[in-house]
Amino acid sequence: MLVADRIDLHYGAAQALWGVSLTAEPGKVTCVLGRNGVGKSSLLRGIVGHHPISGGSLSWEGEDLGSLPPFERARRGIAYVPQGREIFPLLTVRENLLTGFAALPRAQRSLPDTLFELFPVLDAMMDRRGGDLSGGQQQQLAIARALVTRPRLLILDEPTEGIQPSIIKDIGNAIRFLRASGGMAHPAGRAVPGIRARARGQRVGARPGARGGVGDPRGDLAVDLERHMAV
Amino acid sequence: MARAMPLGLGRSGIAFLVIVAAAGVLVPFLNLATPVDSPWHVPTTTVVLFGKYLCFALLALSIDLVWGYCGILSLGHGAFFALGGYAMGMHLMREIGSRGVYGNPVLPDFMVFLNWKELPWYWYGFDQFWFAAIMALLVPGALAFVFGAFAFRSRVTGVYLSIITQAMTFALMLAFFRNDMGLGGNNGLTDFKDVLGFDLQQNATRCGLFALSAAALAAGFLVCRAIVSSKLGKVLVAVRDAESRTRFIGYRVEHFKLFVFTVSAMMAGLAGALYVPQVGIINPGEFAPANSIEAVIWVAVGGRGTLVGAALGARGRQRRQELVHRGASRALAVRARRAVHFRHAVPAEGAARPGRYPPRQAPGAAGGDAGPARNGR
Amino acid sequence: QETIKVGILHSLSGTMAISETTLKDVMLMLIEQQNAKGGLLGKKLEAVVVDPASNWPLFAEKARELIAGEKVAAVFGCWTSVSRKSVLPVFEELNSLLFYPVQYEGEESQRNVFYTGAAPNQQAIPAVDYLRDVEGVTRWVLAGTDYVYPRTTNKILETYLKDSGVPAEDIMINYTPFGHSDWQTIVAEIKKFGSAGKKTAVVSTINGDANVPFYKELANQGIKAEDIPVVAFSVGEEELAGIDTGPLVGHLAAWNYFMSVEAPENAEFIKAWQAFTKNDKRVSNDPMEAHYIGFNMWVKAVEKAGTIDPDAVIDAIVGVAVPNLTGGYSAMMPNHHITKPVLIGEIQGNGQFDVVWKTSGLVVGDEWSDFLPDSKPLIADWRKPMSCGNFNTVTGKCGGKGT
Amino acid sequence: MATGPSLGTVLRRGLVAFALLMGLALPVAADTDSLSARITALATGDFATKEAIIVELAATGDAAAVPALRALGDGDLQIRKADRKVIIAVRDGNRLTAVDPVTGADLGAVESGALERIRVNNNLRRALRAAVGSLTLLSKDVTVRRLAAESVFKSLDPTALETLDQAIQVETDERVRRLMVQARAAAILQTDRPEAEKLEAVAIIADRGDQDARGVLSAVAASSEGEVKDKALASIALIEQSLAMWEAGQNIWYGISLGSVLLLAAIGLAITFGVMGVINMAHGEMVMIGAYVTFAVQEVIRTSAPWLFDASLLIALPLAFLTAGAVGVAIERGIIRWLYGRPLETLLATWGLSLVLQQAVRSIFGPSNREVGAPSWMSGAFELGGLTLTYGRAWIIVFAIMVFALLVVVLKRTAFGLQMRAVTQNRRMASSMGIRTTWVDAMTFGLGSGIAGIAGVALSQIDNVSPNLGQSYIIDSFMVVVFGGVGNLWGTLVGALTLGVVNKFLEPYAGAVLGKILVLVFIILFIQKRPRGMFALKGRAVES
Amino acid sequence: MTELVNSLLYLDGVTVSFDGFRALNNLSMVVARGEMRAIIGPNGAGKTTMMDVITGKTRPDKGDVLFDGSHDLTKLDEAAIAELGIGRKFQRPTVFDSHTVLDNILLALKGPRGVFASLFARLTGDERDRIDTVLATIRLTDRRHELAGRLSHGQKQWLEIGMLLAQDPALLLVDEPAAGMTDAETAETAALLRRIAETHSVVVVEHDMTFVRDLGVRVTVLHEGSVLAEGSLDQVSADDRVIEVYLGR
Ligand SMILES: Nc1ncnc2c1ncn2[C@@H]1O[C@H](COP(=O)(O)OP(=O)(O)OP(=O)(O)O)[C@@H](O)[C@H]1O
Ligand SMILES: Nc1ncnc2c1ncn2[C@@H]1O[C@H](COP(=O)(O)OP(=O)(O)OP(=O)(O)O)[C@@H](O)[C@H]1O
Ligand SMILES: [Mg+2]
Ligand SMILES: [Mg+2]
Repeated sequence: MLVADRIDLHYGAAQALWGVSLTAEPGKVTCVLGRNGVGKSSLLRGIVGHHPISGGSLSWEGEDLGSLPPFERARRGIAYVPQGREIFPLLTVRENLLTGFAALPRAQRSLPDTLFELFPVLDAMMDRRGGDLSGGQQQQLAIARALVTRPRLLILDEPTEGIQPSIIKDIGNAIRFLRASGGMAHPAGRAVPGIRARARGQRVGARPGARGGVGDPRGDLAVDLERHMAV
Repeated sequence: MARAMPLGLGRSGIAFLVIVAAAGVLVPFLNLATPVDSPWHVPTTTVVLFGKYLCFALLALSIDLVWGYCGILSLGHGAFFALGGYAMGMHLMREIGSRGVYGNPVLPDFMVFLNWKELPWYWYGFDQFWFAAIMALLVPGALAFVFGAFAFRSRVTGVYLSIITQAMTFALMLAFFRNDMGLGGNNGLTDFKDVLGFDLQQNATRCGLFALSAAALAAGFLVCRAIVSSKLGKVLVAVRDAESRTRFIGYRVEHFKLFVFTVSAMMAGLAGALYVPQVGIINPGEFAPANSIEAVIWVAVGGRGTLVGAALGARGRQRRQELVHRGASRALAVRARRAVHFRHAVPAEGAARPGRYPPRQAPGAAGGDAGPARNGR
Repeated sequence: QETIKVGILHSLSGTMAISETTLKDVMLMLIEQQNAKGGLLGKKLEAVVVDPASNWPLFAEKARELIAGEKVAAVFGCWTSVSRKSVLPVFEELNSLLFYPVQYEGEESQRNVFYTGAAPNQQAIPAVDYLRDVEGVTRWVLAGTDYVYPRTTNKILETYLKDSGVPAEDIMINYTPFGHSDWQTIVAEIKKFGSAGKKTAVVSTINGDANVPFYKELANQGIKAEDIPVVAFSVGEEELAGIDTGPLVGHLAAWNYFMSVEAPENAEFIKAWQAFTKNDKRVSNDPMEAHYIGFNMWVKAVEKAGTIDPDAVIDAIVGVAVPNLTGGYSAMMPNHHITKPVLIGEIQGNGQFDVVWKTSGLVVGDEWSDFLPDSKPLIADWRKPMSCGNFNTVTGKCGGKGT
Repeated sequence: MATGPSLGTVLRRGLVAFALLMGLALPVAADTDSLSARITALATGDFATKEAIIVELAATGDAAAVPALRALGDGDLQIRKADRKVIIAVRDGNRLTAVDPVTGADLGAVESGALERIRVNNNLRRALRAAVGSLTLLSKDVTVRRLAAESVFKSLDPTALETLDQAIQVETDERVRRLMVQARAAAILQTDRPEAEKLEAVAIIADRGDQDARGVLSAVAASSEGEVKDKALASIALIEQSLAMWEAGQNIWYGISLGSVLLLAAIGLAITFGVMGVINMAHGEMVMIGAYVTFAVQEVIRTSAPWLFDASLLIALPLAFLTAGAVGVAIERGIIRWLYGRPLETLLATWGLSLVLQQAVRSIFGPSNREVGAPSWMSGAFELGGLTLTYGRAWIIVFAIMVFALLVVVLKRTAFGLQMRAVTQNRRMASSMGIRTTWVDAMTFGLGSGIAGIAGVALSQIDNVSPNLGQSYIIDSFMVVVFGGVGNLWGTLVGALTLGVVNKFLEPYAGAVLGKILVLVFIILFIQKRPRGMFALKGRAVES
Repeated sequence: MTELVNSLLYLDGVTVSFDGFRALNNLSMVVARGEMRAIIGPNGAGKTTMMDVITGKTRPDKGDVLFDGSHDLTKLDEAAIAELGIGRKFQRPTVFDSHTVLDNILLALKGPRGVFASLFARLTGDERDRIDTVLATIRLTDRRHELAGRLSHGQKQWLEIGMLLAQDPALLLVDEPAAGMTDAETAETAALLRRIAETHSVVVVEHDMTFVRDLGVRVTVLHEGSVLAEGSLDQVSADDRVIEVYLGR
């Protein structure tokens, strides 16, 4: 279980998160919703350790994540699909996937079979450089790369951006499948069409200048929420 | 707020100009008008030294213009500086006339003893000061223009550009080392007597050159200021940030780059032309890639993209070099000191002044006056 | 207590540190020895060391600092010609003394400078004479680094050789850049040039660091001194210390001093030097001897003049003779160059030179070469009333051509 | 060291004795008395006198003189000051033993101070070579005979003709025999034998077809007339033709060898700069550190384990890698890691560092060059057709290729290589994939530096070992990496070789200085054509 | 031929391959003056590549690309094409990080692009107004002085749209404008584009079918580098092949 308690986060002098709390339980999908610039990505960056949090606490499976470097978090089963893909442009697709092995014990170092069922295009392009892929292909690669680490907590920031509708459906199915097969929590960025209808979980909100918190969606954030959940 | 300033000067800019102007007036005055033993007296050594720094500052400024504002890391700016210096040196050489050791009225001494029969064509005209002065700007400018026109059109960028500028200055260094070049080979041009009829060994001349250098620095600063605070300056920063994006909104990146590169080269040439009469020698060593790198480093120390910083950085340079060298040679020195009681003829405060590193932390935390923040690209 | 300051202007960092640092140490030793003898004019000497860091303009700056700031009585320093050229105007303007200890291309005589190293006629010409007369060389390779000293020297040698009847096709001139490190092609060319059925030799004015790879390549390509001897003017004991000399035995160098010379003064000097540096393997070399001579001349001249005033010393020093390290005396001539013996040494397996030939007497340094047309009529004489560095004997005027 | 004669001494003494025995076993009776009288006479007299004695000794044909002559050439023939007796000094480490030059008898240990060397000059060396050559033509050892034949060929000494004839009669080894025939022909050309014989000799020499042959023939052409001269001239023309052909091959070899030096110097930079993107101005100093490690290793070996000398480089390799690598790791941990993504500050820091390292080395080892010797397997040259290839260069080529191959394997085939590339492309994201970025960064920089260090071991063989060593390679290294294409190892390989070959083909025509300038201009122009180097990466991947 | 005359953008037989892989395969398409066209298609169909070809970033191996009937875009470089009046929003937002939001717009603002023109340029009142309008449209007015590098992903997306508006080109190429926007914003964007399309030609690429439906324009479906189907959204979404490769069942 991931517990974030009253997290603050600063970019230089500017504060982006104001005491945000969140809990992500195993086997559930947790969504973080909000409009542009509200701090969704910042929260996820704080969780994976890409940006230091400046206040509050963060624990995973009872362990305080504190100031653990990102790779330690990855080795504890937290995988991250960032906004903007951030694949390794000069590595081939295969090599991009293989980087995930670093987080695994030697015995588990193999590519999950489901990977290519989910993203057949990657299979066809194993030896193409990641940076040469189209935007949507890169996004698929980013998700696949995170899955290689066999995470127990998968963090997706706007995961379906740029992906074609048919695959978004598959991803939705896959995530539900993974959740059902146990042990995975999925805080995701704002829900996107594919998962939107099916996302059932805790709702977390944050907004600039105001305290955000679990189950405390207020103001413009609430409007968003309603719209999202209305489908 | 770190946005580029409108055509005004900004506080640090004005302060800088005031300091330069004050130095340009005061230093010569205190050197010439006060008696040697007065506490107010500025020794000639200092005038020469500071005059040199002013020239370096102008060079640093020119580099900052292309690097700080346009992202062109030129490791060959020393070449433009040296070319300007050679243009002036050639004039000073011609000024010697028949006062050379062989008394040849036309040929400089080094040509006489290497048996040259007549003056090579490229020396023509340099007996005129105005010609040399124009050449000091024109030759570096033309080289930069041609070099830049090729490189920028071919979209040579980043380290590739840096390294070919380095190749350029290295090639020029080797060429100028060649005695066949007719420019004095390794020894370069020396033994200057006077400029425009003023004896170079007179303090008044030195002070004049000092004031001139200060004026050139101030003028250079204003030119740079005008460029970077215009819309052109914004385009330059845009090029630095995302070159191809700038193209897609319709700017011909290569023209902009070429423009600043050429202007910058001419400024470096001017710096060189002022430098040579003050230090009394120009030789191919000035083309050495290390010199250019050093010059770039003054900019780093002063703060990239802050014109004032660049100019100030140049001052710290010599100190730092001495520090580095001495730091490690202390062991030697201690051994020697035990043998004879001698002391280093360096100011005691030499050890106290570290270079000014701009402490930049997390992205976004930077700021500074005129310095656009840099995001690792 | 008041002291007399002596400036030491040698690069302790940068590319020239490799050669110049030693000279600084020698000066410190000489000053210490002089102080042990009671100093000069009843005062202790004090060394003021500055580091011009192999940067030519910095030489001028540091020189000014020494003379104007530190008020030193004399400066010992410089190695490269360009550093000397850079400081010349400063010494002239501030009227001070510079002792310059390195062999150089000549073509200069300045009132404030004393040239204690060799002029071309004290090194290059005797070496060529030796090769021609003793080894029977008839074909010549003049190989040098492309800068003024080799250019001038080779110009002089070329004229000299041609005057003595060597046809142009038997002279090959080759220049390389500073720090040249890949000698394969050039050594092969030399080998080829040398296989024309005539006895061939290489006269090397290759400078500094380039020598080590040059000799290593010579050794590797198996050029033996018996076949094509190389005589060098810039390779001394210090340089050899960096090379395995086994395969180079027999190659030559021309100097005015070798560490291996057997003379009581030399033995004493080496002993003192090795004690001073606390290293019994430290070698001595020619420029060190030059400083030794120069320093002693200055001391003697100051004693003679009774003052450190530069003008008085300049007047007093001409004619002063002091022992050199090869068992004779060297004297300061009116042209501010000194008299020296010329020695030819062969490289030995132990990194030393074995003197195989020596001029019968002392050779006077010739500031204006007789083998350059424009220099031929010039002479220098700093004694009053002439007091001129470039007196034209044809026109009878001071100042070159004296238009 | 233990006292008593060491193994080396025993061996050497044995060698002398053996040589003497061989000499004595020859058919010519030894006139010991006149021999030792002559040898003693070598101690006095000037160079001309000594030369005369050597010629006399050679003329006697008495091979017993050989050890003494050899010792004279090697500077081991010395005078014992106490009794002015001429002895051969056999050195082992710091011990000297005197051996009788004629009998080979052990005369006991001596102090080097008690001896005075008999001086030789180049003329004497030449005479000695000729003398020893003609005296050993009949030796039992094939190698000795071969060397003798070669010496005689070089000395063009007509007095050796008689012995040569004799030797050719009994020679069994075909190669040596041919050499002897050639030596005989060369000698004949110095005599005034009949033209027919001379013509035949010219033909024999012309057959040899190398530079030495050209030398001999040129001399003949200059000194003779008529048919001999014509034939000689014709042969020279032929030889020159074939030499010119070989010259192209020779240039390629030089080019590759220069290229491999460039490759070695640049290859570490291909990692720190090419892969990591750090403008590493201290790279050259890593090379220098490697060279100094070699020096240190040889120094230790020289003083305490001389028999290991031939292995010194092999020992130095891992040490240089570790030392330079450790320095690299320290630099990365201490400085570079704070500066990722800030090229200018990195440039500043590493440049300052390079000065500090230089000065540090200057303080520790002194400013002057240090001697690094070549192990025997790296000295000398061998012939391949008309090419003269030096062992040192050949090994460096092999070595450079090996290092390169190793690096390619590490980078492309190992998990570490993959992590290294991932980290340098996106440090944060790599960390989120579970890669220990800090460790990988340090190791990568360490690897680059370590490789530079082992390059230093190789470069110590051909260049100065001085604090400035690194400076002379840094610019070239950057050129190579950039020319080949940053981030592409194969580019570095091909770039280095191309620049090497181009340089070596230009050099004979343009001269070394202009050649170098032209190469730089070539690079500048080339970059205009291919703005991202020879092996440019293309496509979107590069732009993002 | 009439097609050519009436068209603003004319692609014919365009082929682009990367190391043998055909990203565009004999693609032909015409966009008329004042038309808005939506382009959909599976990931890797070549949509972005097509925009690269039009804007001069990628040179086609063969085929013609004509603008306004007479300008051969394959012969021009990026800046020249931009000056002809073709503006582009990238799939991945790219803005000038170390410029403020305001300066980003200012740089994109329509006007002379020469070196000396820029050196002596002064901001007129008109231009100021236009900038304000654009800023209001993209709702970044209160962050106008902030560095663009400090914006969130979605805000950069908006800023890029703003730059495109400021540039005011004749033809707008918009690559995935709705990615990372909320539904409300998505709808607004669609409205904005419809408004623009009244006076400009627009080519939009999107994967969000709701958005495409909102646009209500002719849709071209690309697949493996060539046109698979063309027509209204309802028409193409009924196409079996489109469902097969793109929409999914
Ligand atoms: N330099 C390259 N080398 C190899 N393949 C490339 C290169 N550039 C693009 N491609 C391939 O070309 C195809 C077309 O890419 P493009 O970006 O045009 O697709 P797209 O239609 O925009 O897809 P998306 O909807 O995912 O953005 C992709 O399969 C991509 O992998
Ligand atoms: N690197 C940065 N430096 C400074 N400020 C930043 C930085 N990144 C984000 N911010 C600011 O922090 C706030 C939150 O940004 P964040 O990226 O978390 O938003 P978001 O909710 O993910 O928005 P979007 O939906 O657009 O992705 C924004 O106001 C943004 O301007
Ligand atoms: Mg976000
Ligand atoms: Mg796309």
